[in-house]
Amino acid sequence: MRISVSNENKPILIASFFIVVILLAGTVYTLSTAGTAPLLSPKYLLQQLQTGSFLGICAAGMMMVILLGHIDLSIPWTLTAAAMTATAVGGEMALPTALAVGIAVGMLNGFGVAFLRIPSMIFTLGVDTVLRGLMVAQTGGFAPQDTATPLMLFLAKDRILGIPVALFVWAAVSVFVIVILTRTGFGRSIYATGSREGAAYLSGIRTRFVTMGAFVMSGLCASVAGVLLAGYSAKAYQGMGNAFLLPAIAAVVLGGTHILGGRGRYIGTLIGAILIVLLNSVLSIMQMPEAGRQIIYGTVIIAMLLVYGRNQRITS
Amino acid sequence: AGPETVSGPGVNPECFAPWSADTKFFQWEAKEGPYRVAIVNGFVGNTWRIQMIKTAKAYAEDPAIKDKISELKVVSTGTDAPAQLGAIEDFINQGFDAIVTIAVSPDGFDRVIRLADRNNVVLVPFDNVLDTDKVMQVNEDQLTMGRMWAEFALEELKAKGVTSGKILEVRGLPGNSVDRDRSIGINEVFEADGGDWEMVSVVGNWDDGTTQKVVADAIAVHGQFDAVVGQGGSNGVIQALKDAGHPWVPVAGESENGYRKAIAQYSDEGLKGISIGQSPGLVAIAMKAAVSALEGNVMPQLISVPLPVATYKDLEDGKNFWSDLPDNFFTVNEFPPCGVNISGPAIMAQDESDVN
Amino acid sequence: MTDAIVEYRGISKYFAGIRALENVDFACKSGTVHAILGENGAGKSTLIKIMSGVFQPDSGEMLLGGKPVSFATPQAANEAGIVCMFQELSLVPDLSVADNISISSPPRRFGLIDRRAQVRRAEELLARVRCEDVDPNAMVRELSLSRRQMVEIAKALGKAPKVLILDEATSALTARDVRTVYDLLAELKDSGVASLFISHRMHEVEALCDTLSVFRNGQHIETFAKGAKSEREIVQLMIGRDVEAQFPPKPKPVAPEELGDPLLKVRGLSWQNRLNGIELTVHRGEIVGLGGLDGQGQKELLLALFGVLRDVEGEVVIGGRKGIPSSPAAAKTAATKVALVPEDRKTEGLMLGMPIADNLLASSFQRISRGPFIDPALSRQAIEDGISRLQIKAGSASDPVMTLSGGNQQKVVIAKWLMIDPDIILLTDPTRGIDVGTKQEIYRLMRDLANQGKAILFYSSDYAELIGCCDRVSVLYSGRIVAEKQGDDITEESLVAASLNIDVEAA
Amino acid sequence: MRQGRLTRWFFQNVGLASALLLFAVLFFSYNMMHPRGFSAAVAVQNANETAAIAFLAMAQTLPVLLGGLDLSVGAVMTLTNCIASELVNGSPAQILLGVVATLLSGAAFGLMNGLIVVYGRIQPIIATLATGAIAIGLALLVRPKPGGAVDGDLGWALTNSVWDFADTYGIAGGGDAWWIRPFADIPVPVIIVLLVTILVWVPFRRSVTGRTVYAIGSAEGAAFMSGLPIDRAKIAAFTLGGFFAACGGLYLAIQTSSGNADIQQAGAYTLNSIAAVVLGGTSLLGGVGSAVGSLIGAGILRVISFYFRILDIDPLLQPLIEGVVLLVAVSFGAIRTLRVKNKLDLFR
Ligand SMILES: Nc1ncnc2c1ncn2[C@@H]1O[C@H](COP(=O)(O)OP(=O)(O)OP(=O)(O)O)[C@@H](O)[C@H]1O
Ligand SMILES: Nc1ncnc2c1ncn2[C@@H]1O[C@H](COP(=O)(O)OP(=O)(O)OP(=O)(O)O)[C@@H](O)[C@H]1O
Ligand SMILES: [Mg+2]
Ligand SMILES: [Mg+2]
Repeated sequence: MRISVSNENKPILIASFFIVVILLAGTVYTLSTAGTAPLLSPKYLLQQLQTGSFLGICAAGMMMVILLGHIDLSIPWTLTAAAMTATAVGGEMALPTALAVGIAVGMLNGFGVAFLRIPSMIFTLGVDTVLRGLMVAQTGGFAPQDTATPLMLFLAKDRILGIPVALFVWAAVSVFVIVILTRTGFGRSIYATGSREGAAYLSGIRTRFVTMGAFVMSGLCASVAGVLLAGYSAKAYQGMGNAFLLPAIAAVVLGGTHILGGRGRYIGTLIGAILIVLLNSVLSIMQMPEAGRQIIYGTVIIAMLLVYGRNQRITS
Repeated sequence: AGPETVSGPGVNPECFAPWSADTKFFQWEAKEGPYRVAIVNGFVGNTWRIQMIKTAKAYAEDPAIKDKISELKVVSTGTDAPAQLGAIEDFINQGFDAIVTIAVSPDGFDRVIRLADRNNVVLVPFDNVLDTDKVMQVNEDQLTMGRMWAEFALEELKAKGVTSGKILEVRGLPGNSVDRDRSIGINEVFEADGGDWEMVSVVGNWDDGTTQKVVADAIAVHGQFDAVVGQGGSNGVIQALKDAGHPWVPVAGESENGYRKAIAQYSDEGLKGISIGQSPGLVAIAMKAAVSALEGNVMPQLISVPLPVATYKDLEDGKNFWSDLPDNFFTVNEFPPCGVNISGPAIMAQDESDVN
Repeated sequence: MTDAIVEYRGISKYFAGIRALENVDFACKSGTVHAILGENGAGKSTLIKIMSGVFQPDSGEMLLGGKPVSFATPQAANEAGIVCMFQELSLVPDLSVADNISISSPPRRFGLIDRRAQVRRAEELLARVRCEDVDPNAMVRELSLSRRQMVEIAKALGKAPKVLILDEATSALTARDVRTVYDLLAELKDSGVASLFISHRMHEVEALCDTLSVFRNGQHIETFAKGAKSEREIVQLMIGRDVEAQFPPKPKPVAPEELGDPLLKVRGLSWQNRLNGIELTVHRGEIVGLGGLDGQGQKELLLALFGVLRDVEGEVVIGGRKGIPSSPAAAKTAATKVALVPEDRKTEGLMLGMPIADNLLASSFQRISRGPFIDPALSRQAIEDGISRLQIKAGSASDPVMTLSGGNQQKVVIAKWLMIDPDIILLTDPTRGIDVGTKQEIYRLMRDLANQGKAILFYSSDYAELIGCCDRVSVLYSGRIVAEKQGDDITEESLVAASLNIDVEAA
Repeated sequence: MRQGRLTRWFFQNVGLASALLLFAVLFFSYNMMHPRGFSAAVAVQNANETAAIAFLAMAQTLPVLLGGLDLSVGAVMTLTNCIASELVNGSPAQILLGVVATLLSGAAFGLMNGLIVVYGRIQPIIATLATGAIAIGLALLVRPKPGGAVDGDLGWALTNSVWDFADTYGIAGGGDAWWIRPFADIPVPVIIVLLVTILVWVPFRRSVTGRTVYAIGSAEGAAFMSGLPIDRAKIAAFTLGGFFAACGGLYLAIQTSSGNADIQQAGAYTLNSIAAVVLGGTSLLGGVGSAVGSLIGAGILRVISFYFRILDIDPLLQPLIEGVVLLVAVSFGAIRTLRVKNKLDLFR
């Protein structure tokens, strides 16, 4: 088997192509029902990207973890906890508080996975449950403030030169992730550790700290998404992160990142996130019932992965 | 031996109003109090449920009922039918006298109903009720709620002289009977109306974030709506309208504090809103009904709790909404005819800084 | 060739355009032990993988007993009597020895696997390979590599092969086990089995085989009877050039007082019950060998010095500083840098799916970074240096390292560590599965590094290597150093005697 | 070198042994504290609550042994639950047919998973993430809203003790025959789960296909080279997983006499099945563990939540405590990690 550059780019090209297909299909639908083509308007597209940025940022963090061959199931309540504590603290300190929550959760996850070596699938699930419990207990104790601060509102809702600020945040996160993954020893170590941890460790890579670092990145991304989402909804609320977990995983995988780690490019994740957002939006516009939506969702994932090319069969 | 079916009227009809004229009446053998009451909640992790649990605990301390309840136990089982059925059965085994529950599914309780009847335990589903007439249940009338929303919207539109146009309906969780009933009510009224209404429906799962996103998408695609009838996630409806720069139109929605705040603030600009909601305070009425049944009173099988309606005309800060309290909590909680008087702030603002 | 049991006619095999075998005609007869020789990447493994159903040829045909056959899976080949012990072992670590030995066709009762019969069968077969010490109920994971190879042989025997293929399957075996294998192969030969034997150890080939075939660059060069050519001629055929001395000349032994302070000093090193008070010193410029039977603590000693083992007791002084590095990361960044070439390159040495370039750089991100960022120019330069210094034969540095042949993979591991310019180099059997030509390069490299002032600690399971390369050899026996040989004292007899913990002088 | 059989079993099954111990301790003390502990009623209740998750844990075990994960088990349970709610009623023959059809549909869905994984060569975790969505979609089509009618007698008979079973169908003297007395108090779901284990799991584990599943999880390359039937084993594992999930769905339908295409419940069951497998001592890396362990893991998961009903714990703190207990329980696995003396052993 030879993995050539074109092979790495294949998922990216196919996913981009599919985005166009989705937009066209949606447009055919609106043309036939209402005689308009709003899906191709910059307004609609920018709005999709704006709301897509929450998912996109979650997916960026998730990708770091998946590259290690792990998974972070704690994203929903990390996001929620970051947003809820931030709004409860309020004022100037809201944003740093959110980020601190994300980092703390990431460190806890990283500790469990890297140092205690508990499978991430189960440890992060436990952490997610604990965070939910904490948020329930917090709301149960008193009524914490839940109004988004002006800064959150600005980041999520305002526009600069007609472009939503949220997009700039997403772009910044993206550049940050790309630089980390391609241009730093930490990033290369993530790939190495995800590819084969034992060999990476014996190469003198501090795999435990690399793992920890990736989980911290994931927590951090979730908290940024939480800040934005709270700004967008103008408040934080229980369960606000629930809708992000599976789509984030799907975005990463549709972007061509190998679910077992070691391979994948960030651009793919970016495109994967856009694909998922548009797919959801178009299905919603078509007033597709839930049953059809789920079936289409599943079929699209399988079909695209089949088109990307099947994995190498293991013979040795 | 379960309850006997008797003829009405029941006790305290202002509070325990029978659902309709042909609602059956039940009577249990009277038991000596005080009683052990268990609440088996399903999912926990949204404000409504948290508020419900707090209301239950607060109500159990209410002087009117404190002496009648010797033990109150609350568990949440998640959206897991076997776990919920198991918890109910466990409480029956433990010898609790009454079990109040929000069913995770409208069906599947045959076994525990049978066990409850055998052991003389009063089982009271509320909020998400069962598709059965074998147990006493407490709920608000979802169909009527849907109708009232639609009627209000039509009335406001007529007042503006609008007789045709696009209406956005925001639905709740697919497959849920509450969602189904509310939607039927809404659509019935619009169909019956003479005007030419185009209904666009999106699914918001009763979740603010999801609602906000689907409403925003709908606006981006359809341009403008003449009214929005949302089942829940009303904060999200408001945010989406605001963000899109959509002119304020009549809106029907739930009873979140944030939504009422918005109506109060923008009604002059055209946000003619109605707020009717499922109240977390239902739990108190269910508890009261359970105790009353245990005392041997005649009870309607299906108890209808009056809909707590508020429109832009009768919103009053500090009375039916609180501008200084968080958006998320549900405003209506008191039911004076039942002697249930636990106001929203009383349970949601236990922290001093929030109480003025 | 009518009496050939297996015959190839014009077989070719390509991997994504790369030639592995081209138009190969080849045959082997029953009742022979047939050696297949060739440098790394010559196509030996590909040849036998086609025979045993792992790969399908792109063109050509294969005959078994005169009839054309093609095997879709190893299972099909097994059923036809072709049994292969692969270079990468085919034991399942989480199953017991007995399970593994009868893995694909276990004894059954009522249609279900009969565990008791399976254990009995395993005991019989293990006895045949003189491994009575292996518990059939033990997990394969618990066994050392050499034991695993013996279990693999037992497993192969159990399939009653007509053609038995051993692809470097004896590379980790110790002298005693090799002798067992010799006897077994002789036995099989008498009963008419054809054995194909791939090894890079010339003396094994000499001792065992009666026919030899040489491959080069995917082509069958020549087949001849043993004794028809000298070893030198054979090597010439294999690598296409003449190899003079296999080992570079050793420098004159230096008197101990002239050596100065040792770079590595180990006193009373103990760990679990695998290491029991190791005493050892290595100076700059020295190559010190670790000998002894397999599994006497040699690998553990190297791992301990590299910071991989926990709770190690005893005193270690590295470059004047006391203490064992706490981890490989610490070992490579200390003032006196330590590098380790691990035992199993596929799981411990390499990230197989990643590009050659990334593997080469895995230990030296600091060196190619400016500030926090990797400098592309520096990294390109480093990769080129690494590839050219060890003459790694690779299409492109962005190819996954698993597309390289075993020898070239091993070179990548060594090159990776040379990039950090280590002071102490710990080598665990670095020439396992490596062809004579490359071996010679590695020996020369070791000597050059020593001459540059590095200290090298070198474990090998091959006596010839220890004798040819090392300035001193310490022989381990059950976690202790039982003998230290120097200069002319390093002979096969003295090493073997020490390995078995027999005192030759006293005897 | 050779150890006693028991010692060897213990060391090779530390995970299972400690799970067993943990479960025994938790279950015993729960019964001690329960006002009606150690009674048939409590046992029946506990067994009913555990049956579905126990089946799902078994369903999850097979893909996990392969070294993968099946994220569709909860959805398949939901789908088969909905199918059963349509089919399991009517005459005894119709009921039987309905039961068979339900189990077959689950197995068929598992088969599809297996085919996608084997021939599509997509990683199981991601393939089943997708097929799980499809299963839920189908479930919603079968049963757009909760409901259905499963035979009532069957429901009562299978969710009670053996005595009630015999009583319902008037066999063995209505439960009073001498030979049924010793078993009269055993909950029927326990018997069903054990029967499925003994009739399906044990033979599978003792077959070459079953062994191949372990071998694949441990070292797929080695398994292939050893001539084991890789594809067949993978397909069999997923099919069997689908079958066990269908057992869960069927039991759920019988227990609730209805079907419900509940997405949240499906997701919760999938995640809980993974937790149960881990608690039962099966390695997520594959190759080590057993379905029996997963049954115990499911038991542990359930018994933890039983405690909230007998202890007085603030209801709003319960989710937190539940999460912390889960975290602590899985962290027991870390003890092994801390004992490892050769750090390379950590990387498996
Ligand atoms: N997987 C790994 N990746 C990176 N570094 C590691 C890894 N394992 C161990 N280390 C390093 O090795 C050092 C010691 O390892 P470890 O904690 O496993 O040994 P210990 O003896 O249990 O701990 P300590 O030496 O702190 O008592 C740690 O400080 C850590 O930096
Ligand atoms: N799976 C594969 N994918 C791509 N190329 C391969 C694969 N297997 C082998 N090759 C290539 O085929 C050629 C022959 O490899 P083969 O493994 O047969 O060599 P070999 O003679 O066994 O070498 P060694 O002595 O190192 O084991 C090499 O160039 C190798 O890179
Ligand atoms: Mg080879
Ligand atoms: Mg240490």
